[in-house]
Amino acid sequence: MYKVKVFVTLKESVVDPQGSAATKALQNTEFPEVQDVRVGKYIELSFEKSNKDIEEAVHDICRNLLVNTVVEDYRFDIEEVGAE
Amino acid sequence: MYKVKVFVTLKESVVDPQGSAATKALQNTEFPEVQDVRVGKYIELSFEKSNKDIEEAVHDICRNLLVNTVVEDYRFDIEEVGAE
Amino acid sequence: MKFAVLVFPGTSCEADTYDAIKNVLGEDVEFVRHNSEDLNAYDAIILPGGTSYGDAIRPGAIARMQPVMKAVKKAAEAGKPVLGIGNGFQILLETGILPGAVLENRDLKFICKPVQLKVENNDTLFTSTYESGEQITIPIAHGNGNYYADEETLTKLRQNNQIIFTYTTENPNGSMDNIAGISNKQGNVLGMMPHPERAVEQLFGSEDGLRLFQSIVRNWRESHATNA
Amino acid sequence: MPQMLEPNSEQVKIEKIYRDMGMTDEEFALAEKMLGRTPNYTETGLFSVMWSEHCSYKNSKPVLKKFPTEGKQVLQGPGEGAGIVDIGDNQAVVFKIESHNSPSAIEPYEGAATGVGGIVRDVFSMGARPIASLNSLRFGELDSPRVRYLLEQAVAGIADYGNGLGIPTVGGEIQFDPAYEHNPLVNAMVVGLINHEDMQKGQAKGVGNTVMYAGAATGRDGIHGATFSSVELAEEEDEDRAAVQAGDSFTEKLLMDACLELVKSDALIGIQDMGAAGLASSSAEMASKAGYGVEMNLDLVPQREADMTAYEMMLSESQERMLLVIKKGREQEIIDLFAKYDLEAVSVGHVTDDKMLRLLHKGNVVAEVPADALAEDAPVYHKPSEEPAYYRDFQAMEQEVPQVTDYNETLMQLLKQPTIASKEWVYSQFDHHVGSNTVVSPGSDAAVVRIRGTKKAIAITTDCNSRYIYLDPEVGGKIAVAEAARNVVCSGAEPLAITDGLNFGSPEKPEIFWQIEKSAAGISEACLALESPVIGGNVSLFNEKGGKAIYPTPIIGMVGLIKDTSYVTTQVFKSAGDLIYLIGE
Ligand SMILES: Nc1ncnc2c1ncn2[C@@H]1O[C@H](COP(=O)(O)OP(=O)(O)O)[C@@H](O)[C@H]1O
Repeated sequence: MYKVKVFVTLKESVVDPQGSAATKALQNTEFPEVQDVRVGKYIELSFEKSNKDIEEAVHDICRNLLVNTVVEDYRFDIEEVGAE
Repeated sequence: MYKVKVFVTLKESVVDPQGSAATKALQNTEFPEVQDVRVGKYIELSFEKSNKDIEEAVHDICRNLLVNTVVEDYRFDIEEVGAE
Repeated sequence: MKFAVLVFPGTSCEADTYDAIKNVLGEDVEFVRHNSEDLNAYDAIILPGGTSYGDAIRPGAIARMQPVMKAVKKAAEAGKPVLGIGNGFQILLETGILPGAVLENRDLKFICKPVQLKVENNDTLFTSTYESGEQITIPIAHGNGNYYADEETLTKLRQNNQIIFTYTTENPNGSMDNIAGISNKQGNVLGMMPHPERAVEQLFGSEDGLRLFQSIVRNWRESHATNA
Repeated sequence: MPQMLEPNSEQVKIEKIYRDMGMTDEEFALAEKMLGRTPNYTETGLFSVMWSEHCSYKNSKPVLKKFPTEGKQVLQGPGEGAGIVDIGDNQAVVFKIESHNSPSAIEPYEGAATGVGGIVRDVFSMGARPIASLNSLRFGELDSPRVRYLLEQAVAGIADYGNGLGIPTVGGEIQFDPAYEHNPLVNAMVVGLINHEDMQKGQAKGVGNTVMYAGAATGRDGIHGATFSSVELAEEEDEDRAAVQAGDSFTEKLLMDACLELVKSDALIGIQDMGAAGLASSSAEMASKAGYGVEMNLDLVPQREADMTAYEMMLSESQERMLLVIKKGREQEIIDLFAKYDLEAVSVGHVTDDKMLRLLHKGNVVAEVPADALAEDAPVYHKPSEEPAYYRDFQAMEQEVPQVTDYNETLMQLLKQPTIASKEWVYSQFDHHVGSNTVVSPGSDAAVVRIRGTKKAIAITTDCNSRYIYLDPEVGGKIAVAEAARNVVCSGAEPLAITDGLNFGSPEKPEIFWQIEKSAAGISEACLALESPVIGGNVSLFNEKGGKAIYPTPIIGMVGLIKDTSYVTTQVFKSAGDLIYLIGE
């Protein structure tokens, strides 16, 4: 089994409405130290071993489903877990 | 400056509507190896140094805003960046 | 009787709620902004629907940090009627005034349509104008109305008759136990995803929501008559 | 971010850099002539976006001029952000349709969302509160995964943005046809309500008055959007052009609420949305329309990204921004007003009497162009028009009556067509009730929205059968207006006026230009017959890929007035035993 952790973030040039609302909310309360908040996705996949190239498969899954590459960037970590 | 990375995940006992839709979608196409998908949040904060305890402050921010502890768990990494 | 309708940045159902109370119900009503700290002047508090703070992070997450929510908590503890509709319900959940949480709708889509509700408990200050078990029609309009609570919380809700409305003919959003609305243990705080303020004139398809507001007024009048 | 050194005027000219911005050699020569010198890079950028079809209507103006635009009910015809029609009792409705086709082809969610955002700003910048939104969508056939993705995302974008604003989306239409496979159409229409005294204009009047910028900060998103929407889609779809614009409905909601308070202030002289071509078009148009000039210091423009150039700031299409002209000395009031809504308003310049658009950046004058050259005096083309061969062939064909053997079977097949089938999957994602004024929700002929505090209501519909228009643009144009009128009348209303969204292929092709001319002629004739003038609209040309154009798709958005809500009629059968009549031919 693989455990894959995917981090999806908005491209820098793309506005992040959630992040800016959160930044303002924090600054207006007790957290003026917060300069910036950017909100992305954290996705965990469990993936059975097969004869596919796992890296390639994850790229495929990201581009086809998990990530909108027009506005988002992504990176991932692959971890081998459990016995099989 | 600190850069804080917060990972928010749904508790295991909570069904994840997005994750189950993604799992199904992947299994129905070319990725029957995907056993499970869980969709959470990945939030980046930039945080100016102050005399607050940073760990505590981040816990506070999580509990006050970033996380709903009824349904979500969280963890975070703190990184010191830049010169000051 | 004087109602407060809370307005957060991004709230959008305040005008209809105000109008339902002022012109259809015929009671006093005022808007109160998110940064106000005092709700003493009001007999009932309504948190209307909409998209406060753009639903950033989670619906209701930023609203719960606002000064007015301390006053709402106080009002709830003092036994005043507090009603959260749609986003208002989400805010009450986020604040912890009501138990549980809402997740994204099962089908991951916003749903706007009239639904059939069953009045599970008509022995509350919000529902005494309905028959027990009565079916009523009230519209929903939400993307995050999928009610969730852990087993222990659900058991308590059932035991204390805190489940006030359930979806009957279909469960539109995946809510546990078909829950559409719940109250706190004392019964003076109600949160619901359906919008009763959109069902107060026959011209728009249903008057079933009006009775909820009438119930609040009737109960308030009665308790104030006995106290006097 | 590493900065490329901007080319100088000579390079722009010799290396023909203007061509990459969508300008022809003749247009560049004309710009040189108007300016009396060779424009620099920033100025060339201004000319190119302002002279794009999207901003200048250079190819469509001669056609648009022929529309009937007058009527005693018309308070504001074409030319402003949106048209305005009187509905009595000192009230009026403001409406317009707007296309967001090319952004939606690339990023359907944000494209559709920002399409709604743009038309909403057009309406509230006139001083009106938006009370209803509709859309008109065209996609390829649903058996393609890409088409399903486009549909799902476009619908979600419209839903999230409109629902977030609390403006009910009360109706629309969708057609599926292979003609739209690579060029989906996403048009949005918004109707607003206004009291006569609150009507605003986009004008920069009065020397010394202050030009203010309000709303979201400027980033590098959508640079040259207006130009890209005025050329054929590139072959390589995922070629990274410029960052796409993304919407923020929360900021828009705050901006809308702030602007609706602002229009009550007598400090306000003019207001315009920064839509297509952003700061460039709003400043040049406001100056040109009023016969004044504008000078702005770009250092003062709120910026979301570091090291932005003048060119980038002027051409950015970042969303949720407005340009205001405020009486000199009253700036603080405006700053305070916007601050109440958590928004920034800053003074960025002033009105001058020299009719120039002058831009300062880092201490230098970086552009100085006559405002009229950018706006009013943009070139206009009279394109050649020619009856297409396909039309002659079709006309020559024998009439053929299709043989139906099993009516039940044929009916079932028809009802299964996605274009005909129920659209509930779409409209149930739209909050069509918010505001509690929606008397007739999606699912009937026209939507009906009550005017609160009165007995009145308005009926609204969008219609266009583009196959009819392809087959015979003139007759099809008439049919589109007549269909809209029937929908409005069936709901109990009398037609007031229309707005039109003209979506076509490339006007450079005589056969396409012929479609534009003919359908406009048909629309005009129907409008005259129904006393329903055109009070505004939008043009989206170059909807082509690989030389293949979409069907001609001039979408008609009509608004009608219902004097009493008791006249409202819906299309459903009410009870068993009622008689059914067929009226007409
Ligand atoms: N994109 C859409 N958005 C909102 N409502 C829509 C949309 N498409 C269709 N509808 C609604 O669905 C109903 C049926 O539409 P349609 O199939 O076009 O029928 P008609 O031919 O009667 O106009 C209408 O009420 C229309 O407003």
